Amino acid sequence: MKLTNAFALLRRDKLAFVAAIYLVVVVVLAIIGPELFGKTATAINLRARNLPSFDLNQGWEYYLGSDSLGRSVLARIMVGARNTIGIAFGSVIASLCIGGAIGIVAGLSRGALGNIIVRSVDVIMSFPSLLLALIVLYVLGTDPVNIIVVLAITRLPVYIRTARAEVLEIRERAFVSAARVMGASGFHIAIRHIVPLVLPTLLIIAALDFAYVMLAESALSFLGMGVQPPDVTWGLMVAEGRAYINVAWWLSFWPGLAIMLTAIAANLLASWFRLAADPTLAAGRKLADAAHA
Amino acid sequence: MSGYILRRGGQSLVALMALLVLVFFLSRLTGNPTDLYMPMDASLDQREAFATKHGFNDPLYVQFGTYLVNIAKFDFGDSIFQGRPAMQAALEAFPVTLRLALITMVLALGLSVLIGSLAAYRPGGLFDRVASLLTISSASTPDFWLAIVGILIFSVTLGWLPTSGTGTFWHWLLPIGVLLVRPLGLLTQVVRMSMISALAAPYVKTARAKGAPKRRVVFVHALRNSMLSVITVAGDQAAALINGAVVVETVFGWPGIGNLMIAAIKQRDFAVLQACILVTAVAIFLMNILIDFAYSRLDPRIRG
Amino acid sequence: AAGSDVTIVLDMQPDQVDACQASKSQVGKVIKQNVTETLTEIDPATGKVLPRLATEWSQVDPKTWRLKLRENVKFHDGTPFNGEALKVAFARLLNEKLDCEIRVKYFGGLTVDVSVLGEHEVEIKTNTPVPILPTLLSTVTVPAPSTPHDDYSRQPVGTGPYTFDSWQAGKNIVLKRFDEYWGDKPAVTSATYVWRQESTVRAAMVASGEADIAFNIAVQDATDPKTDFSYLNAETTRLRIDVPIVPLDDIRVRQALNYAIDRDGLKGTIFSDDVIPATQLVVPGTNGHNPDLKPYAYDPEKAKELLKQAEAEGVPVRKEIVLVGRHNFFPNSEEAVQALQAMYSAAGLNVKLQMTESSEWYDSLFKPFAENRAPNLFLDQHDNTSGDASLTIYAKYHSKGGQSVLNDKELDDLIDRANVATGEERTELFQQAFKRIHEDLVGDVALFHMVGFTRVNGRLEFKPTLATNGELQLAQVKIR
Amino acid sequence: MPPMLKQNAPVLEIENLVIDFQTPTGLFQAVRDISFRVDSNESVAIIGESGSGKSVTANAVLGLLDCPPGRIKSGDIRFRGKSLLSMPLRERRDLYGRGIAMVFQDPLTHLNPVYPVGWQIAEVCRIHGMPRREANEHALELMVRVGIVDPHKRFSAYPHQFSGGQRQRIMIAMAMAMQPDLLIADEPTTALDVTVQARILALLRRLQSETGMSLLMITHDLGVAADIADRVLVMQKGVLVEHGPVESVFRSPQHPYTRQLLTDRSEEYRSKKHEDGEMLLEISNLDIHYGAHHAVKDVGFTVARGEIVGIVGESGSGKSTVASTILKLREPSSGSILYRGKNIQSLSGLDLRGYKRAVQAVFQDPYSSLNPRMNVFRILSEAWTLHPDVLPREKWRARAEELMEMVGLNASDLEKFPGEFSGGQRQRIAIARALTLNPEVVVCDEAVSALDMTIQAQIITLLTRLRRELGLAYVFIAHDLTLVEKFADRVLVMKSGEIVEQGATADVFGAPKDDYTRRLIAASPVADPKLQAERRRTLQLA
Ligand SMILES: Nc1ncnc2c1ncn2[C@@H]1O[C@H](COP(=O)(O)OP(=O)(O)OP(=O)(O)O)[C@@H](O)[C@H]1O
Ligand SMILES: Nc1ncnc2c1ncn2[C@@H]1O[C@H](COP(=O)(O)OP(=O)(O)OP(=O)(O)O)[C@@H](O)[C@H]1O
Ligand SMILES: [Mg+2]
Ligand SMILES: [Mg+2]
Repeated sequence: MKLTNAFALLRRDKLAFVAAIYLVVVVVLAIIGPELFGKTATAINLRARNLPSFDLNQGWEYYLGSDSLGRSVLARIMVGARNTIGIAFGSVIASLCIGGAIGIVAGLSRGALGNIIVRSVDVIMSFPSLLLALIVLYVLGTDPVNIIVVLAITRLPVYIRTARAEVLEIRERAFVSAARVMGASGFHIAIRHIVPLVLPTLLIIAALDFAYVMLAESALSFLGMGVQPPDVTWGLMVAEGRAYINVAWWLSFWPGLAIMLTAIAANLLASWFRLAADPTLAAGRKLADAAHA
Repeated sequence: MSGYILRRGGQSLVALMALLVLVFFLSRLTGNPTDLYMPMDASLDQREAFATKHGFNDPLYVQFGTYLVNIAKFDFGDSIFQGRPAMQAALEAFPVTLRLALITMVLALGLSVLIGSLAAYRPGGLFDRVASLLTISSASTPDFWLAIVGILIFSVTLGWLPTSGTGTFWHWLLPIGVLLVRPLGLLTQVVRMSMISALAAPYVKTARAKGAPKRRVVFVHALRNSMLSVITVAGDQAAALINGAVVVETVFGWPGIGNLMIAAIKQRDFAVLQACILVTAVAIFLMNILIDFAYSRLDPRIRG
Repeated sequence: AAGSDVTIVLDMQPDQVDACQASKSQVGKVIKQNVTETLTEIDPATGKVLPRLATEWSQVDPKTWRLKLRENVKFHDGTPFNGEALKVAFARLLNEKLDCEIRVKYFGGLTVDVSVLGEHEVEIKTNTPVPILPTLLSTVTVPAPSTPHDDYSRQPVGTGPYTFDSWQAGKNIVLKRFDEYWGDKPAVTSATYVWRQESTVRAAMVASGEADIAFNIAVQDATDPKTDFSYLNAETTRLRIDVPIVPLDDIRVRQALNYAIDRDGLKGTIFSDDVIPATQLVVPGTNGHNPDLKPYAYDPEKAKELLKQAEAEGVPVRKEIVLVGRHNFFPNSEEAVQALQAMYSAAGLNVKLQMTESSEWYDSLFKPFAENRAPNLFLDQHDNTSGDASLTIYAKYHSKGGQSVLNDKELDDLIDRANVATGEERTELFQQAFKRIHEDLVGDVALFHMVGFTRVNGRLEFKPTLATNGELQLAQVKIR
Repeated sequence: MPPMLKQNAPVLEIENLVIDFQTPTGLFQAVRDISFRVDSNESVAIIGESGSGKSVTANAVLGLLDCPPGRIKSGDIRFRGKSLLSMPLRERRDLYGRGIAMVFQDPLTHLNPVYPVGWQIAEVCRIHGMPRREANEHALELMVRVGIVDPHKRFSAYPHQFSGGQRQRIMIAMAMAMQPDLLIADEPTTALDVTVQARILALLRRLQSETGMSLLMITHDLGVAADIADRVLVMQKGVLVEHGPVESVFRSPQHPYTRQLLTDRSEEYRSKKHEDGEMLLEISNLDIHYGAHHAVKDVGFTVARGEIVGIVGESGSGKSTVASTILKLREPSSGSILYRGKNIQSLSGLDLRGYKRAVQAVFQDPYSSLNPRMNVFRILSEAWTLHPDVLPREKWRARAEELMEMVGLNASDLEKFPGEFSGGQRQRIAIARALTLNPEVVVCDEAVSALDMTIQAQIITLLTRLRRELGLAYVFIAHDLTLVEKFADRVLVMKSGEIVEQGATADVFGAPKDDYTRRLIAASPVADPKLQAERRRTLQLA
């Protein structure tokens, strides 16, 4: 897929285009936000607590209101983008890559290895994520990177199982046999034939997971095992803001909205990518085997 | 078949043991409950005595040995905080969670299959767009937020539903509603995705050429083929629910296993924690066996 | 919740309901003085010891006390309350097989010998002098002799105005009025206890009429002055300063830490308007409280000045100091530490915030402290409902105290003397000790005597008090 | 027009049909203004170039075009005088399966993999209102009629458990279930052995005489067309180039393309076998099981350098199974396969690489043997990435273009994806792929049965040339006896997993010893309507 092509395709899909722009803004914020707005976001002003949204009298930074310490909600959202996106992206990518790889191996192996992997998945699924979070946080400390580890591990099973299920089907197809006849190794088959066919499915799951992980991080914060202040993430903001829902809805609403928009954008983009990555679907074609993929 | 079940059961048992070992040792990395149990002004000696009495000062392998021996006698230890057998507490809480999880999953599966299939029938159509947007949004709403807002709207402002607690039919609505959103959103997306693939498959043409009505094409021919990935994701969701719908249980005051487990985790009440995990793990393992069974029922190519 | 039945919503389910755990606030709110009664009671307003199951007491010698017991009192199972029953109750309370909190908390290191002098008279001998025994007896709950000796009871039987009717684990606890109660017949006929973790939900339950009393409402949920009552909950919040570690070993730095805090700014915002700026760890009314101490004023200039002086003398005042907070400590505790950190930063200190999980927090609370730790400010909260400062001051400030970072001969001496003294002398010595801590040593940054909020349904007449944190006497609840 | 029909009411009328495909390279007109009709009780065969729009036309009748990218630009399709294109969907659906039924070209993907075949056959009846039990009985009966052995057991088996030919028969059974007025059959017999093919054709014919059904059959096999058709239509590049009664078209073709189609090319196929061919493969005592099913029994034969070994035989007799064992895709239960004297089971390292390079394959099913996500160039060059010593990277493109031309495709097709090709075109890509490594042996499993005569001839010519020039050997599995007879040096005849006869082609075909072989030869249709009609008569008498 050529880049210009991809861009042209992106331009054509208006929704995906908007989603891409939104994500670019978020990513830019994640990169420069803390440097630009770090000061504003941490400036505590007990005399300007819980200012409501949409009031420009106090300056632009209070447009979305202020929190219980009088900090600008807007600035905090912008600063929180880094940790939020970093954690979500990091854990989704980690679980996607590791889980996908393990799942493919499990699907391709016909011996005991596949079985061992599947049973290990049972174990991971039964291991409560909260306990895992606590252990990691207790042993390794409350670093955002550790949150990534926790979330990535808890999300592994879906990828392993999905990848494995797909591989079980794909490996029976004749083109895999054709490659084996030519002397392709298992590795070659996995990379050239399996991954391209499994990836779109995994990517769709990853896009959905993007939201899932942001929420899981938020739920961890709610239970006191997530990102700890003074670090800030959108999830943490929602968790902190819930105590004020009655008096200051905006505290949890705006970061919640940011999570939701990011999730929607990620999903739109993933659907678009599925089209763009699939040559047969790209032309708007859904022929027999293309769709089968 | 019975050979398969035996082998599968054996493997699961080994995995279960591995899980218990893992939980036992990892959870003890987080300290012990002495300080949490003893009042703050207890003296060092009192703390020491408490720890020794409950075996926290023994080397880990000794503690583990005792644990194993007791398990063999079906003794899962006593909760330090509750002063009663841990398994009793776990078994008391589990049915509540199981009921919540079952109802939620049944609803989520049913609704997502319906919505997802309809959306997939005309990808990019109005229904698809609206449904996708709604389900993705719902899948990305924090549940605790939704729960509290739900209470404020439906119970306090409108007065239609009880705020929380258990008892009548009405008590179920809010918790189930809140629990439902995420699995529903996720599953609908997955159903939609795999239905789009399945509906483009050649055998769908065959079905249409037979004169099968739209409904039959979608729900009989395409659906079954697309259920594999749906079941995988549904299994994951169900496991998460069984492992404790912690947030919903917390907010609505449901005495489920999630609540119990988080309390045990926070209190380092290891016996309860291990009992809870044992109970949920058995459930999850059984569910996974069921899922595998469903796989092979759904797709004959996986059989054998 | 209608008529004379009330529903009470707690923030947590009690783990147990055994009488010997009644000093835990979750347990106490349910059973203390409702199901099982104590021998004496503390008047929350004055701190005076009042009779309950014991009607009179006198000290025979420093180690011996004599009690008169109330007559015509019956346990819910019909057995009479008498000296024998009390003896059994004491034996059970001090049973090492059980980890009863009352024993650990109030009778640690004590042996108590109860001898029955008559049907309603007993003598209590202790191995060391206990000048505050009548105060301690306010913690001793008396379960029926039929209570299992070596096991916790999940169906407590006592002498109180309510019988323990049922406990559906996780769901609710129901108490029913006991018609053969020795005292006045209470207005409430039955009480159902439920629990919800979220303050918003608890508040909503009273608002929607599902519950009548909701405890521990967060400040921001206490929006309705007609139903939401604040009460001093005996908790006091402070930052423990890690005195031995550079740069906190310099008194100017410690003073600066105190001057840098804008207590008035915190009050009415993150903390309720009703909190009292604290000067010491015990609340007014506690024996030993020193009313003459003055809170440090908010004076950032002075703080900076002090720091500058210290810096000039080579004290590394810019060294990173860790402010240790704790998750879900008390309502808004997260915000509080963030605000404190901001204030210190404004004063020019380099303070880093570290949130801990409760077990971690305890690790730092108790000795032994890590050798090469970073200097820390440790957010601590303490409640002393016993009415006497001794329970606080030894553990927190004595050089041998389990949570103390101080090592001051003069202070140790004051505390040791106070602990064996009685009467006026005892009070004075404790007051001197608090003065030394607050003014000479500057061992902590005392913040506030905290308040809790209780939301009470308009149909009830109930005003929470200082005691409400650990008990809820249903007999005092009236129906309008 | 056919004179023998009493009342020739048109069942299907196609008028000026134009069908477009939106492709990345622009609009592609697959069907260009064709018109024809099928009368009741008439059989019409469409023959023609692969990729000429035959399947597209057939799909259009049943409203199964992929839209987008496909689009019926203009024209009309009428069934019994009613326009299908403007008919409400419900009404049309009622017609499908009952009024018009279709047998698809590719039986594997067109059968639902997750339902038992019996269920799928019975479904047609149930959709059109037959009670379940009755439908099931009817399905069983149909399975018997299309020649599935042991139908009671096979009723609840799944598509993947059947051989290619068996699947094809299931498809046919399904289409015939409701005794439709019009049966559209897209290459219904390509995957069948000639005896079964003869039975199926007889069955179709009988159905026609019983129910007055009309038949629109798409086929490559001129013999089949000659056998069954009343009229033939010849298509090329989306255009109907010739049509008329079968005799006249076969006897005196007008259009040059038709003439080319009907030319006998037996001479071109002939080429001399290397006499001194060293032994490449020695297969002996091969036994293969699928679970309890004994699919291959004691099979043994040899392949020498430059030799063409044809395998013919019953559908489901284990031909593909033997092929996949030679290709090391399946382990035999017992027996051995020696490559240059070494057992391939124990090859490793360089030897194994050498074997993988020397033995290549073209599979039966062109639909699943190409990765849908790779364009043709990547499909072809994959082999070179695996064996970098074969060709330096800068020569890849040139060689790929060369191969494409060899198999009769355009160099510009290299950028396309498999989904954009017709069945025959895909098979040619698969053949090109098999040649990328300059192999010694190519195992061709029905490699050309999906190809039209001209392309087939072109490919066979190519294969013969390669053998002449490079000494390539082939294991050639086919149902088309005529082709095998002309092409192979030696033949094996398989039935129920066993080799019933093997020997030099001329011997086996000239003087068959085994009864089954004789039946096989007798059932093979010839591309001459008169002659074929006669043969059929004698066959029926026998
Ligand atoms: N979905 C599609 N997208 C693009 N082109 C298509 C599509 N389907 C078919 N075509 C093109 O339409 C032409 C006709 O295809 P069709 O399948 O009708 O061929 P055919 O005559 O049946 O050939 P064969 O005998 O090989 O099956 C081919 O050139 C093919 O490339
Ligand atoms: N996966 C399988 N499981 C069980 N039986 C199978 C399987 N694959 C093939 N068979 C059976 O093995 C036998 C041989 O199959 P094979 O595919 O080799 O036949 P074939 O000779 O190639 O037939 P055709 O000419 O129809 O392609 C058939 O009876 C078939 O039903
Ligand atoms: Mg075709
Ligand atoms: Mg075959």
